Amino acid sequence: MKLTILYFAWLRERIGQPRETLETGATTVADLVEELRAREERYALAFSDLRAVRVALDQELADFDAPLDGVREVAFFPPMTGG
Amino acid sequence: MKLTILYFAWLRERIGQPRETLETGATTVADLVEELRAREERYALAFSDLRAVRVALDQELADFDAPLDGVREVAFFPPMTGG
Amino acid sequence: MRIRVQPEPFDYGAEAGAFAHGAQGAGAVVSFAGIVRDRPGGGLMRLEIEHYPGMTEKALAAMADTARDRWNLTDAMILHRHGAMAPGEAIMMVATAAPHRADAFAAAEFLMDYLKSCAPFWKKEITAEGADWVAATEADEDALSRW
Amino acid sequence: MRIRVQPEPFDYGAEAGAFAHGAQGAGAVVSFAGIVRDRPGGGLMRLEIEHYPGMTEKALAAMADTARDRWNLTDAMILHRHGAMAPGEAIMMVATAAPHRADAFAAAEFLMDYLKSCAPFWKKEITAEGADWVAATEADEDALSRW
Repeated sequence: MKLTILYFAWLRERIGQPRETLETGATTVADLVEELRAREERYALAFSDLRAVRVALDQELADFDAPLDGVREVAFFPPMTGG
Repeated sequence: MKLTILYFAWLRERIGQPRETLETGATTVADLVEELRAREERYALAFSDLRAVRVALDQELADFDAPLDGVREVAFFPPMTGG
Repeated sequence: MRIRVQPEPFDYGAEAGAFAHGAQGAGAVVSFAGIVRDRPGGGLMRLEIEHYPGMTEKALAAMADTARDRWNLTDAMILHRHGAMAPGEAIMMVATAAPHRADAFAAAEFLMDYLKSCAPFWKKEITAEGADWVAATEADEDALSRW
Repeated sequence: MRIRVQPEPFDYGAEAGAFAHGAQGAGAVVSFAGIVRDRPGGGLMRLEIEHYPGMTEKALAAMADTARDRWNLTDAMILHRHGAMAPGEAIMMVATAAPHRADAFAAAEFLMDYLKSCAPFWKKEITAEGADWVAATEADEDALSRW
């Protein structure tokens, strides 16, 4: 499965890029996070405290146990601070 | 005691004048209302249901049992409908 | 803090913009406008508002003072018209400015609730059939109990 | 219903005025503006807002739809900037129009609470010392529980 992964705000800065594409067999968001963490230190750091991370699947807010079936775009970002 | 009495909205219309001055011995608003009611039919009609009448003494909202000591201006009007 | 009572129409956008522009140190500005609405069945020709000169300004200033005591506001304004106005025209507005939005919203709602029931204005609706004084609603008087 | 997301500054007064003017059948219009505030100790040079193009517009439209389902509104608008802005500039606004004021106020507060915690915007404060991402507050996330 090929995913586009987006990062925003300090997650983008820690990981050092705004987006990437990834070929993965992960079945849930949590699996995907484990896979990313294992790749490089910058990912492990960015995802060190998941309470400070939010996720959207195809531009809808989701939970970490949500399945990735049919998903094309995953976005990770900190809690939102608009308004 | 000489009072200026003001009427607003439908109280003004029923009584037929916006203001009058009155020499009275009434000691409370309720006494004053009794005195007015006894004067003429138009006053009796205007003050027939006191639940629909509000009163201000010297431009501050007051109750019907408020004393008139030192008061110079009494205003009668229906519940307010601004905004 | 600004209180204005006037017969002239006013421009809600211009007033709200000037208020926000002058709100030093505010992070949140809330503005409210009351607009003359037609009657449910239509036919409103105009609205006429009577008021009690002297008491009106005092009552509005007292409300604004209470709002500034109860919430952390940097500014507040109340503007209310009297006299004749047409459907679609603005009757009145309030605006509040605060460091945080919760204060600005609460104070604006408080001002509106008090203004509805405690400021000496009376509305009369003029239609082709005649003129009717608008009745106060229980909901408006009940709204005060929440503050 | 209007949703706008843009980097350009906007004129709160002009937007609020145009919204109120176009609000057919409304008796109540509530407008809210969020303004860039300096930091408590001063020194804010500018605020930068990052957002998630595509998701932002969807999230705002979904909130406005929910507000129109829950309250009796005649219209609603949300306008939010992204990019760089200076202290004193307007960051965003919401406006609601309704036959009655309670609906207009509740919907505007609902939109603000949801916008704060559920629309993908992130604020960064730039001072002479550097840049800090603004932390979300618990109060903001807690505010959602009242709806």
